Amino acid sequence: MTSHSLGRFLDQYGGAGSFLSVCLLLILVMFGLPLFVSTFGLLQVTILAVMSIFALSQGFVWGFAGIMSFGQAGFLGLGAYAYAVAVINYGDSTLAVPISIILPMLFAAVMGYFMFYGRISDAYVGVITLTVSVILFQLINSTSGSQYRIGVVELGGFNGIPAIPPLNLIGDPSRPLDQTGIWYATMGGLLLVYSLLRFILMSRFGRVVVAIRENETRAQLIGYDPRLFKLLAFVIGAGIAGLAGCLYVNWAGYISPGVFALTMSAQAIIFVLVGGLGTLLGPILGAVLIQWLINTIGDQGTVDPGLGLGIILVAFVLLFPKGIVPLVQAAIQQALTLRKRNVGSPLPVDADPLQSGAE
Amino acid sequence: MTNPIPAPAKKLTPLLEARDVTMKFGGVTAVDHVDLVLNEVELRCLIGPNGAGKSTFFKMLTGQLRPSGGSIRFRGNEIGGAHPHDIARRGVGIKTQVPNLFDGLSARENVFIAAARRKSVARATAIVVEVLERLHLTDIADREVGRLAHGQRQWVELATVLAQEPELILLDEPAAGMTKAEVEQTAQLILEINRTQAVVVVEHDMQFIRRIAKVVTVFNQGKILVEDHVDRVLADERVRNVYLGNSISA
Amino acid sequence: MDLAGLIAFNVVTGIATLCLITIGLGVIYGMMRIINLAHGELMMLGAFTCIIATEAGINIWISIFVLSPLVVGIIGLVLERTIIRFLYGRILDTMLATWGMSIGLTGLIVTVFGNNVRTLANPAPSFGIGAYSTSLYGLVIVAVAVGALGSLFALLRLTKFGLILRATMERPGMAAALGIKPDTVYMATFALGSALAGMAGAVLAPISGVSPVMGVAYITRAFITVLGGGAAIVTGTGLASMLFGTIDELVSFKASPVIGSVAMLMTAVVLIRIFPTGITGRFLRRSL
Amino acid sequence: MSDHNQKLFGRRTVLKFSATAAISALAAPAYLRQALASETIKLGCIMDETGPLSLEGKPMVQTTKLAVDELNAAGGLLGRQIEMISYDTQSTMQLYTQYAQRLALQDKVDVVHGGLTSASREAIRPIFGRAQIPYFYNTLYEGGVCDRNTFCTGTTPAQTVNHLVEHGLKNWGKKTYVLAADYNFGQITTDWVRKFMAAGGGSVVGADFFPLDATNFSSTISRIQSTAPDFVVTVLVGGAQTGFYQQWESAGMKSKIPLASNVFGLSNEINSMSPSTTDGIVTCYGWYPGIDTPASKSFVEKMEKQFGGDLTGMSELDVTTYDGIMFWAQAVKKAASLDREAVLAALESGLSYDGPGGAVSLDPATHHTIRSTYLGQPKDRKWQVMETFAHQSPNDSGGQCDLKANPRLNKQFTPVI
Amino acid sequence: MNGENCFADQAKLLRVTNLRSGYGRIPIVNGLSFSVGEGELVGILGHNGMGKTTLLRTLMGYLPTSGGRIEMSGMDITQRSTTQRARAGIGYVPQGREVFPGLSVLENLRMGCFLNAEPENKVIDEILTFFPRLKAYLGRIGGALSGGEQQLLALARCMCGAPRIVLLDEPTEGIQPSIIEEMISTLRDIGKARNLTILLVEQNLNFLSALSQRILVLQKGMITSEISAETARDPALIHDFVGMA
Repeated sequence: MTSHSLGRFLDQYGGAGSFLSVCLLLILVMFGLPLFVSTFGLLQVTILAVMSIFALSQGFVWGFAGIMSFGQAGFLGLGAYAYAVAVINYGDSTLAVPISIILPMLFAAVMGYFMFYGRISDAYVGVITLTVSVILFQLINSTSGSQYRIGVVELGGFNGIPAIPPLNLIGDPSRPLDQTGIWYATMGGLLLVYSLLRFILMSRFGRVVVAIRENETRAQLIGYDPRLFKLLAFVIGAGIAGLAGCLYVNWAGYISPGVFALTMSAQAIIFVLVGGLGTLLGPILGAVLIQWLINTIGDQGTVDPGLGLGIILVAFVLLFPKGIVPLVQAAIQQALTLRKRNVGSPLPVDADPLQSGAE
Repeated sequence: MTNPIPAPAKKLTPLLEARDVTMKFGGVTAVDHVDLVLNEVELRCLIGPNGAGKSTFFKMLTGQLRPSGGSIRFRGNEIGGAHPHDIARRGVGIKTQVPNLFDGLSARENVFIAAARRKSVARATAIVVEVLERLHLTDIADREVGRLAHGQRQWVELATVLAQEPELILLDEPAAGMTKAEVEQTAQLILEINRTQAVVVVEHDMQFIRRIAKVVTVFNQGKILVEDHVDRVLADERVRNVYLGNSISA
Repeated sequence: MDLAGLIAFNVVTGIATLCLITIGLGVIYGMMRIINLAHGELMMLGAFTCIIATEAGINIWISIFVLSPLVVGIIGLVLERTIIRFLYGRILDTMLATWGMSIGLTGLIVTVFGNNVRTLANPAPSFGIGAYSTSLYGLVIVAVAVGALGSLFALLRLTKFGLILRATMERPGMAAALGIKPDTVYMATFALGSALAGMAGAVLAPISGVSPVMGVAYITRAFITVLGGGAAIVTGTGLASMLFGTIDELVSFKASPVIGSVAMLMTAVVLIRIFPTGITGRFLRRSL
Repeated sequence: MSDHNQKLFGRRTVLKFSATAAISALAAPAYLRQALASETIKLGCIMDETGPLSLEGKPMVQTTKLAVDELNAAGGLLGRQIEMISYDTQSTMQLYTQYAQRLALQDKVDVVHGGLTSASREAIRPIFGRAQIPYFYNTLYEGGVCDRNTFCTGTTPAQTVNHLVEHGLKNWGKKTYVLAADYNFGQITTDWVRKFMAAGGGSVVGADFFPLDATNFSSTISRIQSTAPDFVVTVLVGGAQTGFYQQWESAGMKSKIPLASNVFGLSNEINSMSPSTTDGIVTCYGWYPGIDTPASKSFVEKMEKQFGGDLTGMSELDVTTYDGIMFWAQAVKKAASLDREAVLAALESGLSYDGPGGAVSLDPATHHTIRSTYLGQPKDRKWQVMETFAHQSPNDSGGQCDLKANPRLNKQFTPVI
Repeated sequence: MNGENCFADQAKLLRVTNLRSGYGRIPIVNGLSFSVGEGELVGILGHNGMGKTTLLRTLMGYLPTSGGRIEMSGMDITQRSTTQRARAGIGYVPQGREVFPGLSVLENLRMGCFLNAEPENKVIDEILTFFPRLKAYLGRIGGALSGGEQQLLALARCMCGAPRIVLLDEPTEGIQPSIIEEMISTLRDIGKARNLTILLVEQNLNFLSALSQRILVLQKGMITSEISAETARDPALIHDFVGMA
């Protein structure tokens, strides 16, 4: 019985088949791409994978938990800086990775407690997250004096922190990963985050989170404390963003306060909006598509990428507020239904509420 | 499980005890110093014309509104002004006037969420099947609730309330928008529920009230006008007057 | 003592600056409950209008007080008709759409004019406070801020149009049943808010420099001031500007402008946490 | 039912495979470009051509073009033409590492000239070090970089700031106030000012640091007045921070406290602002457009001829960029090879030439230039040279940087106060 | 369409033909027809959830019509906006009063004058003669009034616009009896003075019968019968309607 309802549930969110095929695809790309692509090509697609993880963090927090976080880049930046500071101080990435995930989570826990337990409305949550990420940017940006150091690491303000060592094999700092290794690590991270979110969404916790997004009052009247669930979802999202930050540093080998900038947060939101709100595949797709678009426009040079991004954002809000993935899903659904009808099993008239309701 | 020591105190405390409860919105007093006591496994009906304060009173019982004054006790504990989820955890469930559901989720998922609050996933899944069966919702269980017809949504909301297994169930107009047959089913269901749980019903349909009620409380202009056995209440001249507006020509 | 005078002058100028950058946003948010994230870019467009006009030889005061509000008001009108009006009542969607407008407008201006900082000569002389001296332009800003708040108050309180605005803001459906077109009222409000933003951008251009990305610097400040102020546009903007402006200027003087700005933002976050409906949502509820 | 599911699955899989194909297609041009351009010598240029730093960056890219065109017109190097591969970092720090990696891994260039802010230099220097591509940083900066793979042709505080401070101490007084951009250039330069002031018996009474997008300087102007310094040194970078000079003038400070700067004028300020704002600000650089030597004149003529109206004010930055490319070309010729070790050895062989700024030589020990510097101030949109200091050594490391003796050294020396 | 029909149409101020509407896909008003003549006082009686408020909201243009036709003096207004309907002469006193809570009583009345070409002061002075209770409160803000006072204000505000027909939605809801009486006499007075046309939706039988000339019974979104005001006092009907014996 349980497996039956689980299957039903999976169907509702795109089906177990879709989960497995996405995983399979990610694995295929992960191991296949290095065979075909040069080191530099790999470097370019690594950032797409990093951005996909970042997009998943936004997609979970916004699309599933309904929290309008406009400052997700704040957690990305915290994770990035935490990794940089830790890995240089310890000379080993083994501890630096968990630190880069946990620090943003702790920060999000404090911030989330402040917001969700303070009865702050959805729109204000947007403004507060945005403001906090601006505060973080300004603070980090003004730490260029040599007095601002953690351990041996000078934070460097606007300069950022250069020459950050990459990940190494666990417990063995003498064996750092090369470009291909970082690609595997990043794709592994993406696969892990995707599966983890899938698992969370299937769990009771995840289902309640989605229910709260659907109707907070109802969830309260049933006895769930929306504040707690939102807080936890927000913290999980921050951890994922932190991981994305850690991998971002590994990709760039360098970190500057730019990661905290509003454009980063804006990008995450656009990824999710374009890909599809309330899906997991959507943010990944959106990240790859938009990041690729930004690179293309950026290289071409005559038009500022912002112009294109702005138009995309407005167009999707106005025309396709649900994003690409749900749009495609609906199209497939419709195609299937049409097929069904053509095959000759007409739906009973009163079975379709759309038909009976509309007169 | 037998308790060797009898618990007389439990008998003495009423399940729900509202004292002097008042709610003001600006210059408007929606609920005006109301006292209401409900015993364990009691069935109570609240009636009264539109705007008499019944729904507002319900909202205070569930924590959606913080009373401007007075006290509400559930099993002896003050719940006035507590968080809705806190009150729900203490065992109060409500079906609101307008169906209030997780519209994007299936009926099954809606009921599951309600059941899973206290139970393990496996147990909750079993409860879902039971409850859906009991309310004849199995056929539409996997449809998105937001796309169901009004009456069906009423039933789904009833199902979620049942799945919560609360000790006190508040039903705000459970029969509204239902067919005659459905109304009868609802009445039977309420009586059945009432064997184990206390129920408060707000309803306008007097046939329905007659069908289920024992004690009826009549609200008028935020106050309790009468509280008595259903037959006496419905025969009461004052009650008739508030419904017909006769007081004005008197 | 002279130094105290100079600092006081700076504080007052800071408050007035905050008022100016907030007021257009306040009108749009207060009246329509639209969180206009493109506000900073409307200011930027005002500043650009001003700089282009003055470079074309038009008198700077005419550019600031006539051309910039006019041009940006019309741009606001166009944006409202083509984008915003489809999103009324969907607060998060308007946030996203206006953010898109913000990114897009910046990109557009970068594409057309390049991402450079342009400067505008300061038209006002300096004056002395005892041994110290400062720019008289601060007084211009104070005068414009007071004038803008005053006129807005008069418009809302004393005119029929203001009455209609307030009524439509409270109950648009009922206003429609009395024969008013809420759609037109919203359109006018958005244009008014945009025009005020345009003027603010132009007024501040001589001291801030003009660049396509300048809007970002204003948007968070304007926001927290609006939200901190609460529902009452004039009183709220005034009070919140006083609080935040004073903190910003004093901490900036004591520590550094960055710390000042951070202190101000932190105060705002805490304030919004304590009074989610802002100062005037908690106190002075019936003010304008 | 299962039939439909299979159909659905099939279709989705197809969709996803096409996505993979798209990703690999995206990376494909990498091979193509590598295959095509093996004949040319590749010179990488990485610079802020747009954005708030473009006033400095764009002329430097133009100079690079001019220098490359000149070399190509003269037959190229080693009989091969030079291909300039240029990336615009749009005044955005993240783009530096991205494009540096592209230059190193994809384009596989033979040399890189570029980097504007010291922050950008520090971000990309390790990348070229790892990739073993000689790197030229041609911007004036805070000094002290000591790295075998890196050559710095711009002036340093030991060649300029010392003269500014001397000028201030002699003509204005013992107290100064520093306003600087908030990153390593501003911070370290401020420390140099502190050091030179102390050495001359003066002191720095206050120092404020500003983010690059800072536009409002009113609180600082008040603070400066409250500490009453004899002069102010500005180390303000980029378009936004130049707003300070106007606010300074409109606050009526221009006539009260004199200004000295080692960056003012690099963003075309003397043309974009009115002379009343700019006149009399004392600066110190390795070159001014008004310098009356044949090399200088012909450089200005060539630039004006090639870029005409597109040219927005020239400065030391252009001359040192030109120097950097000429030194590299000279070294390649001398080494008769593009091999990194051979080119580095040639660069360390004591090269010198007569550049627009006068005689310049490349110091083998520090990889910096020994050149003349000048004290100058704007008057009515023209630079007036006030004083000339010949043969200034890049002595910022106090003799500790000797890459000939110790080639494995890789650090930045900063002033010890 | 023959000439006779045309004439008949014009005699009726408001004509509703086979009207359908609802929320989303849930139909509430289900093919409903009636008409109101100039100067007529028509009541609509119906239980909760029978579609009374939905009907008025549809007539006022807040809800889209999914079928049928609404005409004002022969002009088809089915597709018109709320504003246009107000300009066509429909006045509306909604359920819950909807006074502007932050505006003073006087400002609320001034808003009511928007469609009235007469000078504001004159209009308000005249209306206030019918609502003496409001005179004392002119400076007070709407939100601070009691429910009954708000109801009077909403009525007065509507009258300021000199509508040709007034839609009244459950004016007695939650109102103390003294004010209900005051409303009846006020409405009668104004009705007499201005030949007012009223469409009144109510559950309060007494109020309904006191003001209406004829009463339409609304059940499940349809008009099921029409009765006279006198019949509304019939115990049998009361039994049927209220369900009490």
